[in-house]
Amino acid sequence: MRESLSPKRLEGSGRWLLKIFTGLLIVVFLGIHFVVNHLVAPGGLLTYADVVAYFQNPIIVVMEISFLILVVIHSFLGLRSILLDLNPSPMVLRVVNFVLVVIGAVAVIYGAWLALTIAGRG
Amino acid sequence: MPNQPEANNWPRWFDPRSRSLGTFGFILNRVTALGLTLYLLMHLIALGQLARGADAYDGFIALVKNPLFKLGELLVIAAGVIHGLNGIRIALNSFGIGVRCQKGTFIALMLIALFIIAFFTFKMFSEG
Amino acid sequence: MTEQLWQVHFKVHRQRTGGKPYVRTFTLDVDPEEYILDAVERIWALHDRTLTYRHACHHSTCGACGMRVNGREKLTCITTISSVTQNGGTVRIDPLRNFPVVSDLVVDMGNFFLRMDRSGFNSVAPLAAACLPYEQPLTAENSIDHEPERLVDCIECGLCISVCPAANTDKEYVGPAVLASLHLMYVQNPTQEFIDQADHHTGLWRCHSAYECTEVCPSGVDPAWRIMDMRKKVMSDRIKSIFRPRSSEKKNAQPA
Amino acid sequence: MEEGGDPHAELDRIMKTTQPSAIVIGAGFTGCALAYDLAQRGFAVTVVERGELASGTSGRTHGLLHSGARYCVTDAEAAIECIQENMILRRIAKQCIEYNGGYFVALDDADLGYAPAFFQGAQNCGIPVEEIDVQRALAAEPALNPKILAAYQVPDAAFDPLRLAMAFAASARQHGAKFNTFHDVVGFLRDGIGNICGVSAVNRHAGQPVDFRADITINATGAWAGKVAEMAGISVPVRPTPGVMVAYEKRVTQRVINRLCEPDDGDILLPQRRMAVIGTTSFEVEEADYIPVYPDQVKQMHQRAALLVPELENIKMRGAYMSARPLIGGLMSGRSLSRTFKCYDHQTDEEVNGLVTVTGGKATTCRVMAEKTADLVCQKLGWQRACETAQHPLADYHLYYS
Repeated sequence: MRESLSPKRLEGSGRWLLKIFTGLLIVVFLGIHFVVNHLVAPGGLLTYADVVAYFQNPIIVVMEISFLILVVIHSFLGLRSILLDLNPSPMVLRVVNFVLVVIGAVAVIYGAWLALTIAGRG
Repeated sequence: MPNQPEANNWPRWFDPRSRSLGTFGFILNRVTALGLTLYLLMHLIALGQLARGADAYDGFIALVKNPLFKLGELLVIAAGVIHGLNGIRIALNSFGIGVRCQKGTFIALMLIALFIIAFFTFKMFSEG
Repeated sequence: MTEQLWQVHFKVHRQRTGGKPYVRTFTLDVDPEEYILDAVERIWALHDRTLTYRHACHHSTCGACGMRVNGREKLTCITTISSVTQNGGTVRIDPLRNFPVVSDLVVDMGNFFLRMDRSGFNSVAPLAAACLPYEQPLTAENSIDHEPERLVDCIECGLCISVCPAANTDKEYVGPAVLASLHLMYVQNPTQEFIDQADHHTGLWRCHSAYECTEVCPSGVDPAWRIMDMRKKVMSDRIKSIFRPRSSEKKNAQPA
Repeated sequence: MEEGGDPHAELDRIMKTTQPSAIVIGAGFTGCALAYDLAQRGFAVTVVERGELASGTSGRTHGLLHSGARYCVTDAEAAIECIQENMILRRIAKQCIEYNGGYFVALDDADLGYAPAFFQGAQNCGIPVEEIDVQRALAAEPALNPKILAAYQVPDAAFDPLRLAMAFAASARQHGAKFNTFHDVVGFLRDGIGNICGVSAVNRHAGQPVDFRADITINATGAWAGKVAEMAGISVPVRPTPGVMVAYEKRVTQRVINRLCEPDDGDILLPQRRMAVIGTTSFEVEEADYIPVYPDQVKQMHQRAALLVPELENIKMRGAYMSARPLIGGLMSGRSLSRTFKCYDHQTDEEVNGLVTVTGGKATTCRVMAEKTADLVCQKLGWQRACETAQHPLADYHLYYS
């Protein structure tokens, strides 16, 4: 194993811990989400007006955006872990890393923009 | 030499033959993970309708009320519940907690998951 | 052992080096309490001298005779025929998964043994360390003249690697036995080296908690528990190291 | 030399042209130890083995590293050899031995009557033997039959059979020996004047014939030595003499428990890993390739085991197996190097040059068997290098695969 060490570790305790913590926070957020949804909008957010009204609360905006960040981190770390199981070459892995980071960043920026746009339409 | 580890063996991840309970947990976790990631991306794209204004979004919501979409939504909820509860087990195990009763924990959590899924099924289709 | 013999059909994986695999069926009259390895040996001795298989101790101390019996990883020298089939039944015998097949039922364990070696695996340990840490130590009081020692549980049979879904696709993953060995070594001698070896993408983090290794382990090593316990140890070490005064900077400053 | 440059290169060249070569048939304990010994003395060694390492008698041994006390009354020579080799293996093969010692316990008056001869014999053979107070023995081994009448402590140990063979093989490989497992020897090669100059074998993995050539061939096939020698038209009087061993699910004692009596069936109970292994019986067979495990012998072992440690009566059996000792029978036609094992130079007896057979012996004495055989081989080939296998620890057994 010592010989087979690649110069840079591709996964370690830090990323694992991050995955677990984001995972647990997602579970907590989802719980809050369901409770809040039922208290704020008992029938669900089924019309455009409902959604806009819901996003008027700044706490909701912050929560939704952090939720998105957590979900993106967790799912993309998980996806990367699955891809690592396929024993990719360092080159392929670099591409995978790049693609995942780009898609993740785009998803977060796009989501944040969306949330702020909706909030701004109030 | 067909038995060496090869990346193209990946379909065997999902092969439950002559496997024990732990692998069912592994398979469920992996399938739901992939499903939920796919859903996350689709969801973000679909919510783009919000930016296009009230008519676009309300039209979209009308489409989603279709039973087929409801079934999809239910699948997402089921996947989320299973992945979340199973994830709690794996997280605890990774801190060395409850490894030796992981089977019992798995069964208990999956029963809870079943219960929650049943609850949502009932709720969704009764409102229908 | 019962007197009544069973008729059992053994479907055995056959393959010459580099050749195409096929299945050959041998029908034997067996004592149901005989072990699978006895039947394989009899097939070789009395039916087909070209059959190749690995074996040595015939009582689960050497780990050479791991095979898949009806798809499931078994140490064949302690698996009775009656535990896997019935009279008139069929038993499939295949080589282990995730190892290169050399011929028939023989797989190449070389890479695995070298990984075990690099993990610092020592096959004899003081009795207290040879047990699983959560077990009651066997007997402490009988160390009258010296501390008893024991050949440790892991017999390097490779069943855990064969059954592991992660080892199925990733040839760099060292697998449950090596991680269990790192844990055992760390428990006996808590040095940073074992932490660093385990905290690696080919190590602890490739495990996806299918717990199959512990299911198939014929010796009670409980690799899954050891992997999870090692994760705990690695993570607590890494968290503590944040607050520890940095000695690594000093080390880095010196020319290597 | 003055213009020859590097003296090491020169030495290498000489070595290459004069380095003797040897084929060892069989990779049991003797074969592996012999390969190590010869390789360490500078031979180019090729090992040819029908199956995996230690897949015959060696792998299926009881796993007892004898103190020699078992033989100290009936065969002092064997006992002395055992204690000497015990001490050497303890030094060089620590990696695969649990060195916990052993007790000889007396269960009845007949056993007690044997005690004085035993104690005296052990001392005469140089075996560190100590009488232990019964209460103290029972405190050390609470599972022992509480009715024991006397207990003696001796330096017995348990080893892992496959790993012991692998450690010798790994050391041999580090000295350049080549192992060809799954190669079945089918005949001997002869040069123009009828001397044996190698073997022809079949690579069982590929199903292809392959020839190996060497200055000398050593038949180290133990219980199969007679069958292999037959291929050269030579008769070696080896009788496969199997005995049964039964392994239990629980390690009931930490020490080896021997019954204090003359060597008998089921008189040794050995702890190994999480198990206890009782052995053994003794009967002769013609053919050693397949020996069934006889249920009545298993039952007999079960009864004997329960005599030493009563709780074994109710402990589940984990495995039962047969192992065929290579017992040397017939007249002492060969050159006897020891009463426990024999080494035949077929040049002196049958006028077949190039073949030596070594057989008999025990796992505990495998190193000295190899040493004596290698001495004979060196003497035959006029090669003068001393044996050093007793001095250095063996290579880690994993490195067999390096």
